[in-house]
Amino acid sequence: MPVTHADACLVWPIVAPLATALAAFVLGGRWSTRLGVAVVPIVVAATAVVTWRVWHHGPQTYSLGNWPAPLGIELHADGLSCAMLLMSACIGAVVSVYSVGYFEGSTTASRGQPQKDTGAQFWPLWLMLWSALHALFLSADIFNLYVTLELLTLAAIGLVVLTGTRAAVEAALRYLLAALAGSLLYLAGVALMYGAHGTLDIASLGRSVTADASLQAALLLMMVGLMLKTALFPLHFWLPPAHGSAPAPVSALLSGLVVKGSFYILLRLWFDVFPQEFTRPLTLLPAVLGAAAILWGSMQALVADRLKMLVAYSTVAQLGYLFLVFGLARPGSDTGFAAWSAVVLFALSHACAKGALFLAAGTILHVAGHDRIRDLPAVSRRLPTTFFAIGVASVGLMGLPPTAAFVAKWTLLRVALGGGHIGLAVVIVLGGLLAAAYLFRVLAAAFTQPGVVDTNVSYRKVPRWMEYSTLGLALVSLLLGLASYPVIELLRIGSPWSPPIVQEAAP
Amino acid sequence: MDSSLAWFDAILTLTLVVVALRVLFAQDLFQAIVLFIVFGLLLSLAWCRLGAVDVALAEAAIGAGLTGALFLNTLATTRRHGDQAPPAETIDRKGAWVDDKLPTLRPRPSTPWTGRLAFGLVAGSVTAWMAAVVVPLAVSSDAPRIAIDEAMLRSGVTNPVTAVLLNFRAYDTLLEVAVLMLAVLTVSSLTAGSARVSKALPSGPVLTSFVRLILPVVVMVAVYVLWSGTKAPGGAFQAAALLGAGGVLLLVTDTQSPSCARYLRRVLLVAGLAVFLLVGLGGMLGAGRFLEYPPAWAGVLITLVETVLTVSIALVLVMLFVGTSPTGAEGSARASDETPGATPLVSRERTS
Amino acid sequence: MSTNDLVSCVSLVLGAFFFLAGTMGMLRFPDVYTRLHALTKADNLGLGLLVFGLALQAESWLAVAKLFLVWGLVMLASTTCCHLVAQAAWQAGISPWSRRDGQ
Amino acid sequence: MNVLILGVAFFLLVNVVAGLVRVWRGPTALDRMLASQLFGTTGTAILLLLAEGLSNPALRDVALVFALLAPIATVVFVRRWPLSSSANGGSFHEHE
Amino acid sequence: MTPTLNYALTGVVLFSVGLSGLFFCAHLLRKILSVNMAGSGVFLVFVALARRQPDVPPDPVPQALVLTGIVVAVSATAVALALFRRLTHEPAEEPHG
Repeated sequence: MPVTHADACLVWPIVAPLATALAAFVLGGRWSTRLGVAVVPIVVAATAVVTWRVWHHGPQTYSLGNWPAPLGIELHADGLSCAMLLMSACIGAVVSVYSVGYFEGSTTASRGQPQKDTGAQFWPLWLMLWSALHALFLSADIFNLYVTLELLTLAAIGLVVLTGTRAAVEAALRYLLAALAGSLLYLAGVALMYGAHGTLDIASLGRSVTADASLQAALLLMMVGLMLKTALFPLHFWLPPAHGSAPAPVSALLSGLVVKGSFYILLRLWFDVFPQEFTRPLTLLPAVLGAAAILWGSMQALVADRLKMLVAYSTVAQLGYLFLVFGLARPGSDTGFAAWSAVVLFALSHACAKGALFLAAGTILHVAGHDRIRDLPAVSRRLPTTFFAIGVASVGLMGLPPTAAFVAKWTLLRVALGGGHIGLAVVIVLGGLLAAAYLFRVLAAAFTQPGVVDTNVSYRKVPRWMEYSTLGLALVSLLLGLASYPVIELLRIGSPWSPPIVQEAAP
Repeated sequence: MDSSLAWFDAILTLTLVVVALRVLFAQDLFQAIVLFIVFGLLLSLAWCRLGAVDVALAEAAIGAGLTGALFLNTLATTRRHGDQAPPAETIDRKGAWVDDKLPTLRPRPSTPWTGRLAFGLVAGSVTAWMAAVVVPLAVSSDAPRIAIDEAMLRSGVTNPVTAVLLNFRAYDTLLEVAVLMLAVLTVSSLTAGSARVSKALPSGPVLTSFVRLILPVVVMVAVYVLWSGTKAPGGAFQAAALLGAGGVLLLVTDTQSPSCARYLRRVLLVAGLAVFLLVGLGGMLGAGRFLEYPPAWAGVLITLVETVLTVSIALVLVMLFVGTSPTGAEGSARASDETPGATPLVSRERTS
Repeated sequence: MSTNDLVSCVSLVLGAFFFLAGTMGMLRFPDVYTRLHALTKADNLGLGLLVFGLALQAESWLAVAKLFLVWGLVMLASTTCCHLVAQAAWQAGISPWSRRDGQ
Repeated sequence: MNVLILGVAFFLLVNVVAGLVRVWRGPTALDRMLASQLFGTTGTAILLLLAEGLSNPALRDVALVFALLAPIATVVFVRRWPLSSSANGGSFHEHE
Repeated sequence: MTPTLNYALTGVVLFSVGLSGLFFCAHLLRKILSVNMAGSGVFLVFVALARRQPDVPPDPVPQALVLTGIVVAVSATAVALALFRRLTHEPAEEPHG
């Protein structure tokens, strides 16, 4: 087989951050920041190259070690992976820029011990998380996906405990145990699938699976495990404390990207591997839980008293929308593709908007030392850019007309009504209203004159790029709406609804 | 012969289950942990019976040896608060979630019967459901598997498990080493704990000379396990686990342990992953793919990667042990300076 | 059955007997100091006899060397551990059992 | 011959399971530790027997690792456990 | 009962017991122990199914996967224990420290 170097581009989004993480760990100190920033353009470029190739040449497959699929592990990029990679690159780049300011001189003294340079610890962990995400989005092997899931979890845990507070440690332990339970359930599914079909490759599994009892059990185990890792209601108990107590850039990463990792696996397995006769009877379960998550998460966000907790509960709610896909997208039908691509579009839009909101909350916390919602008016005068970013991100999150979230929700509503799911349609609308309600609690602060100007509180100065990067991400969430057509076209490449020419391209 | 083996299997598996239940329900945690160590040893026997000797080696070294030491160490630190050591229940309360949203039972020394009933129902129904699926799989004569025989000839090694780990699925192994790295990063960032002087038994001449005698053997056996890994059960992880266990032995005795500079230690920690990555990228440059070895070089390259991995992973395992240790006499100096770029307090004051 | 096999059989059975004795001692002896005896004495002797019995059956000199290495290591380890346990027990103030205070 | 070897292996397994009762009953932490030590030794013996009985010489390496690592738990325990601990269960003293 | 069936069933039992223990046991250390046991259960199922045909040497792929799994498990356990240690140490610092 002639070796083409062009498809090697799939390796770089994984290897570049991983290698940099190692260098950042060894050199430490200021070098870790420099290296962390330096690798951002490389990763973005690598992602762009992958997307470009997929756009022009269809899905790409790369056999690692030149051992083709059933024996070795393959990387696989199609439209869905590219969309996820682009999301990860975009948010990762912004968070990297933001973190330079956020961790600058942020040495936390812990109980008389030598001060720890949180920034120097942040970069290796974050770069490994980035690498793990890309490895996850590109993997075509169900066991390798397990390893990437664990890599993702451990990196996330390391990032959550960076602050070292008791709340963070407790949240991290809760998160770790929930995540471990989730990956074990997933791994049990992998064991059953390997035992029954003797292969781990997603494509060969998709071809060889037959509807039998072991596959049904594997589906249930994997589904529950991945739902736990994606924090679907009622398995969301670990998410708000972890996302609420982590440092702001970390919360943005967790809410925007990390939970999407396990969702991505579920999405892929559901539509690429499991036959319809299994998934069909189960469609309502994730969809109904998703609907419940929308309502429950929104209610909790309405009563939260801290901004970060509000945003974290909003994540619980918004993740609910993602699970509507299993109820609405039928393989084979054209509305199926509409619903499927709408949900992915919604995930992208949510990642940007939620990321921006968490970064903004982090800036507020950094400046004012608190993020109590009722005391926000006093802060809003000092941070006009940040509050503007909150406004823009809120528009993106509520799903007002020009945004991608609007396009996505509108499509979902249409499909739901067309399929006769009146209940789901009502929840979609209601969720939007509730989101508006809890986000207005925050926005109100920006338009309210502070009653009492608190002179006792000393406000810290904030580096400009922290504010600008937040605003940039918020604007991306807004502009994604204009780009939704090309994104949907990208998603069509290699999707279960794409014309079957693609299969011949990769024999 | 077959009947005595069948009985052997039956007793072994029954004991495994009973010990597992006892780990969860034994009143005191120390007993649970000793039983967990026993569980690891039993499991290692089970791997041997299943013909998975590579796994048995790893389980014996990691599962029973190191994990047990980690747990014992952790439990010891929770009782380290002088003479007013908290009884088990207080640890329960402290250890349980504070804002309790998990379906936990009330912290009591022993689980009440309702809890046991609920536990039994859940465990029983999950078992029944999964057994209904696994039994047909286990008795079916048709066992699909990935064909490796032909590829083995080009793999550079003759032990199929090593071939899968370091050649066919080397990418998994690469990421797995990254997982270990992450664990070290996280654990060492958590280690800035209190320095409490250990009131444990001092290590007398017997222990010291035992360690001195056994360490060379540990190193020798590790080298043997590493070297034989290409053609017989064994390999980098098993060797590293042995070396790591040796390091732990050295750490817990008062013997002079060879200390190395912080920088060197960091380099050694990442060396395994770095060399692995470099070899992978080298495969790419040589007109091939990432992690591809030219067949003529495969054996040499795999041995190289395995050797460096052994050193790195051994160090990682020792660091993980340090991370769960009380930062007492030997811990503080090693652990607190482990955070990359940590600035000593003194030099900060001087600059400001 | 050759003499070799016969000796080997006797040795294995004797070894097993010592293990049984060790376990009985472990279960029946009254305190930690006496249980130490049960463990080390019987265990090492038991393992020694087993190793001897197996060495007669082994296929190569390397295997025999490995067998005896294992035996040596186990002896070394259990001697040390018993010493440590006894020392810890003594320092913790556990007084040895004597016939008077037993029953 | 193999019948005898495997029979002895089975006998030792039963033996060691009986020995587990000491881990159960304690009463002191040292007793439990001692019982797990017995477990390590007997496990080594079982592995040596299985290596011969199943003609799988690689199992001797596992036995070697068992023999090397069995003392780790005890050493860590006596070196890390506070001597004066009055907590129950893991105590050196019998408590009732 | 073949060894495969015997050990695979044991794996299933250990998996269920470990998973239930994770949810029902109150103490964190026991939760961590439970996760380890559930993991061992899955590994047992994996490897037991690898040797279904008695006359053929067992499938090496699941063995390699389980080895990877064991290393991942020990990493996760070490992190969990470090978190646990931090958690149990924290309150004692305030009154005495």
